[in-house]
Amino acid sequence: MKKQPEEHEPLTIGARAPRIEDDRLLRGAGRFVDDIDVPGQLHMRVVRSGVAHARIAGIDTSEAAAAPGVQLVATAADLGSSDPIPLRLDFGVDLDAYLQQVLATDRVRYVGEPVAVVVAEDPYRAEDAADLVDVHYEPLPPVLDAREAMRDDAEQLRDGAGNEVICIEKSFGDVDEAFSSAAHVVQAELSVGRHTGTPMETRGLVADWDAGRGHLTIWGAALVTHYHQRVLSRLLDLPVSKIHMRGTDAGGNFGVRGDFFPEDFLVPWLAMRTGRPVKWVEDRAEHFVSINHAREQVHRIEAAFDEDGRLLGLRDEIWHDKGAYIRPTGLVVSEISVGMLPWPYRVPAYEGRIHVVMTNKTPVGPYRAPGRYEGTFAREHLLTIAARELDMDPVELRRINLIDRSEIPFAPDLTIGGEPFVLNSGDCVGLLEKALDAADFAAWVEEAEEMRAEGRIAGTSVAYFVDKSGLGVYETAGIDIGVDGSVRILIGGASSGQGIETVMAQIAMSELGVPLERVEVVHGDTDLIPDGVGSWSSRSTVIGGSAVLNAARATADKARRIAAELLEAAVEDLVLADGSVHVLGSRERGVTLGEVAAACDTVSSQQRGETPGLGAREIYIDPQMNYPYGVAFAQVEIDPDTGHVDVRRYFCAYEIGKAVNPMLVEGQIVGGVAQGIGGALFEELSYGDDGQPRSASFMDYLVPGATEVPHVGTLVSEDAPTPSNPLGAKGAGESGIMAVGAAVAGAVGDAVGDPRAVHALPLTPERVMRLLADTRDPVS
Amino acid sequence: MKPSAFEYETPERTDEALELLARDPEETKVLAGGQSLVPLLNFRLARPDRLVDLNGVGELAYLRRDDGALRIGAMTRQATLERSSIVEERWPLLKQAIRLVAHPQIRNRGTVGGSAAHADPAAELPVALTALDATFHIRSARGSRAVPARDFFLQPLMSAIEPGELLVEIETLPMAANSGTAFVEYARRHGDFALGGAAVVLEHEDDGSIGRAAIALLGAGPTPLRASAAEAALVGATVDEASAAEVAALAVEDVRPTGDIHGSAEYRQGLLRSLVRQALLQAAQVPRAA
Amino acid sequence: MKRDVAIEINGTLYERTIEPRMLLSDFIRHEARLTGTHVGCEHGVCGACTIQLDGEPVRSCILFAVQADRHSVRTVEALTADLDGELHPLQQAFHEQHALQCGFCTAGFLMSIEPLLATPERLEDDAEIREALSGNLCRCTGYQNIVNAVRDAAQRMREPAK
Amino acid sequence: MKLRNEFSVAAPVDKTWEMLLDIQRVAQCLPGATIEPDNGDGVYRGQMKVRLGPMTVDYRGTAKLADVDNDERVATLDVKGKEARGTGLASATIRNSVKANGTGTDVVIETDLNITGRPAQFGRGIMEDVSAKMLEDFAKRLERELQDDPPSTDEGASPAAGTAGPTAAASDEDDILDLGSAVSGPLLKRAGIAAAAVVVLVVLFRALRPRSEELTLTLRAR
Repeated sequence: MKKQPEEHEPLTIGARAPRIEDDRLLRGAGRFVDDIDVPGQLHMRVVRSGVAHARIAGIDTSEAAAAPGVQLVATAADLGSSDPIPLRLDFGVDLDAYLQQVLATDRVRYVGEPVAVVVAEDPYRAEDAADLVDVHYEPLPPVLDAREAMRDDAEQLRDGAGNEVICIEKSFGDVDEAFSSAAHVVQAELSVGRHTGTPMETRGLVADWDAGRGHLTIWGAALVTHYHQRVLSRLLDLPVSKIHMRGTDAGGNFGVRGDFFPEDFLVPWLAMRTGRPVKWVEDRAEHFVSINHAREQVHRIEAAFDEDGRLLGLRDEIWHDKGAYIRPTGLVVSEISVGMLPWPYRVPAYEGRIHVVMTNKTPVGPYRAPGRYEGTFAREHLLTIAARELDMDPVELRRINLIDRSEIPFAPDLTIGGEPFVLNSGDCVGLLEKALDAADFAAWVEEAEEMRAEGRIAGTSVAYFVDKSGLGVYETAGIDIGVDGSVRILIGGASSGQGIETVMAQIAMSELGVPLERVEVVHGDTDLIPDGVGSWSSRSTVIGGSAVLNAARATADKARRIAAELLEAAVEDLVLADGSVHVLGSRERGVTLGEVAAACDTVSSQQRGETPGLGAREIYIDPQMNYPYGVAFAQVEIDPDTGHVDVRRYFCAYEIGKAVNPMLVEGQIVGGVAQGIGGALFEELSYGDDGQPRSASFMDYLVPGATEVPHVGTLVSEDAPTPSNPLGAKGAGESGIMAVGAAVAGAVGDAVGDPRAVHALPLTPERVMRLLADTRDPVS
Repeated sequence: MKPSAFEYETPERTDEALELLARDPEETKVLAGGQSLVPLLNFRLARPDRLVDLNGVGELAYLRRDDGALRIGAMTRQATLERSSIVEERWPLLKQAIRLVAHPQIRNRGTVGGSAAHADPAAELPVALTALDATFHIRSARGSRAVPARDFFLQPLMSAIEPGELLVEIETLPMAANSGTAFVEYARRHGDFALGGAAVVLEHEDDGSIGRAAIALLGAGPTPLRASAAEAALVGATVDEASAAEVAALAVEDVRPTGDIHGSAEYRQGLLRSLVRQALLQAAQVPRAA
Repeated sequence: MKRDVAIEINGTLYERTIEPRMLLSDFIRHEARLTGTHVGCEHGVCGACTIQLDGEPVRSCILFAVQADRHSVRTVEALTADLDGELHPLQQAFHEQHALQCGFCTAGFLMSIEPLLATPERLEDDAEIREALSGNLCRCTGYQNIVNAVRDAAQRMREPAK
Repeated sequence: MKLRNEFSVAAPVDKTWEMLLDIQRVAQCLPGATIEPDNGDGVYRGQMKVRLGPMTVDYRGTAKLADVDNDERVATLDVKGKEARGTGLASATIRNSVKANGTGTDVVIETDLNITGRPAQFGRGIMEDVSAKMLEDFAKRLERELQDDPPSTDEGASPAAGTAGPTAAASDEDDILDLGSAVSGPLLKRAGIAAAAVVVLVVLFRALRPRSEELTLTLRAR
């Protein structure tokens, strides 16, 4: 029994509309992938390497195959093809030697690497049998550190291809001159640990093979559905038209969950092989070794300043531990890391180099704010150190170096992902002033001073950041209005819980004037939506939303056109509101959208020379990436007995261009901050020196709880809409997390009186105790 | 993460449970609250042939005052102890400890006996019971015995309960009048296993000096540890900032905590010193029980 | 050896023959087909699978279904079923405060908090609320709006009494 | 994980050295482990049920003498095992040495232990605690064994499980020299490893499959 829709004003662009997806989710009526059960289904269990680096001398599957309830046990030898999983984001670098096979053949390179696969009648028996697969390993020494991996005498992970995949370099200006003429040079070596997105729902897939028609149906792809369809088509040698991907609700993503992983091939392949539906739900322990990990960078960074503290140049050498394989997102994180590092500052000369290195750990891919969480920490912490060394106020140091409004559009000689970097709109200084005011940051600083005067260890900091949104160039959208007046929006993107359905509905309703309750948003279904690019890179609203806006405008035009005919009125006199089309100023002269849709029957449409149905299909092609920006403040207190860092206050201001739903934008910011605090203080995917993961459960991988995160203040600014899309929107998903590492590190540095003491995240209690000892007890 | 297969028994009386345990003591595990055991089963780190589930043995779930002593049936839920006003008044240390055990959802199901028998060196209840010199009553098909706390915890996850035996009751003596208690720990997140902790009981003399002290340490070694030298040093002394710091240093002087990814041995030792100091100061401040 | 069980979930008796090792979470989801209860870790940490067993919130992933034999289980589906399909005030507060994003952890939060609303005076300040929430992990919201929703729901529970 | 245990016994060094060569005798000091006679190839197969409270891990594996320095009285043993159910491996290099100390013998057992798979994948240090404690217990039992029951000279008998049976003794020099050079053949049974083998068992092993013999894993110092 569903709640009756309430009558109220249409909630369009800019409204704090409660979400349309909430009702089903609150009732426990969402449909996640493990909620899909297909009669007769089998359950897959992956046998994963328990060693970090070894040759496979043999695999004995006989005992497993004979176990009760087992239908099939397969190894790489059974797969037929040995094609690796292809790149999705290809920047033209040959990475073939580094791509991952679906199942390991002769060598395993990380704990968790799939080696064999078992299908059985239920998940319990599948796990029983998987335990019996006997893999004979000949262990090799593991390589666990990027810089060590690059040494000449390092163990090589593969024959014929070195451990360093590539060194990406970006530069402009005369860096040597900048440093040699500098009044001050400030250096630091800063590292960010390995952590990841850890959505609450683990991965999962269900595949059903209709052998008679040769059709495959797959539930569970969550991010880049159409890409999965195309890759499967190639790897399974099936036409795209015979693969039907079906969307489900997704329990979070954060960039890690929806890529094409080995299981995305194995489940459908096994369904075809066994002739039975096959289901797989990743368990949390395997999640921690198989999902893309993230971050793990070391930055050796330096900045040159003139005597007034103006930046003359910036140099950064980065070592990026990418784990054992290059996954479909390729080099994008490394590329962004080195491309985004200098911004939002007026840096006349820059030289960035990033070594992309293979180690015997789980592969590293994008996680919310890839490359920017790390780079923002490196750059902003360097500035925090510089402010101390130059005896300047940290806010003032930033203020004088921020790109000024007068310099917009700001276009240095630099490309990111092959596209020139252009800051096309904005007022970085203006946002800083607004934020300082809104947060009353001066009072935070004063409060921390008072606390220190009482002997407490407290500090504050500021960190500026620039985001990037809208990779992936285009998106598709469609709208259909039924004869009952209901609206269906089809999007090429996906939702993993951010509220995309509501946002798309709000955008469409701004043109169509229909209450949100009458709207359904469909995503991830390749039979209904022939093409799409997906949900990543904070692109859903910016690119997907623009496509929906175009489709809604085309639909509204058509509605007016047809209604004009029905009402015998002029098209330009008609408006859409409350689910109908009527003559402006006289509501009684109108027809409902349902009636308009009914008038778009096939025969009438044929006679009119129009496509049947009330609706439209549109594609939006984005001319330019967007670079939204923001600033964060933190205040922390350190417990001298435990080393615990308490984030007492946090504030994040963000220039979004246009917020379709400010409530959801704030939700994205606050949620991102909580994740950022995880990476700054709690979360670390630790490895033993034998390459064993030591934090492969929620007992040891510490996701912050309600008692670990503070109240977060937000300021969503809409001062600088982007000229590059019709909404003016700049993307929100990655904003909150971006500067947390930098802000927390800076505040800890301030608290202990020396930001130079802080050089690594996460700031675990032990690290904090050590830096307390270093800064408070210089004599010993 | 699905458990291996096992046989499952549901006795309704203690005798019945003992009989079931006697059949194949080595390969049988007792299932109490299951809040530690079932995760281990799910990880397949434990694969017993048979589980004897005590949740149907109603006679093992009780809280009783008997001659001033507190008798806790092994199957008493942690939440029951937490909600007991008598425990709060007379054995405040237990309440202080139990509030730090994981989260309410765990305490609703977890049992006092189960936590003791599991003997996790980072668990709160074993440390509190060690500080209180509790007695553990153990039964088997052959008979019964009582083991004092100092002999009960043997190794990480190993108590004095032998295969075939069952912990049936935990007994703590009445606390002296004029006692103050404190339980202090540090966990990285609320409800996590603590990196260190200290349970303190101070019996105050009329002149304000300490007549007797008990200090038990959490996470200081493979089992809950009593800091005997520090306890002895407190007798006749008064607790202030300086003496608390001094005694705390003494308490951790000889402990050798095990380091792990959450904190090295060195870090833990320093942490323990701070926590003992805090606990001493808190216990000294507790209004004296009438 | 399989066992016969009769488990009451949301007022309906489910009689099945199952292996003793079947987790209660699996029974609820795949035997009773009540998929509103979600499984996030299967080791008792994340709280997504929280249900009420005989009225008390517990983790269903670290209980065996056989342990719920002849006991009463309540899941998220009961919240609306008990109100003829209307959202429970706590659910309504979650909706209005934007206290959920992906919604995967939500049922666990609801089932943990709902019994606490009987004594709303214990949910007055944010520190109390955050402590009450600390046994449930959420990866999307940063908890802030969940805190707001619980405060809001507790206020609603107090108001009718005035 | 590097572990070191040492103890002293009253017995003279030659005798102790010799006693330590009998794996099967010393294995009794460790509950849950059994080691079988070799097939004449110098590779001993065994199994071990490691208990950590409610946790149990079954290993099967092999022990092989890597090096015996009879002059210095140091024997190094390579042991490797595999979980009977699961993907984990366990391996250990055990360096075992005896030295005269005037009245008796000092025994030093140095173990470099490497465990992979699920038991090793937890952040808390319980595994370390337990390994250390078990090695300590083992050393105590072994010490008692060596103290209480001087070996007989009845070489080659295989004691039945659970009885403190006779052990290889042969303290005569030829035998010892043989031992020093033996890397295969029946003598290896006594080849200096007893304590070592058992120590290893602490965290190891059980591998009865023919293929296990082919394991040529070289333990690498971490």
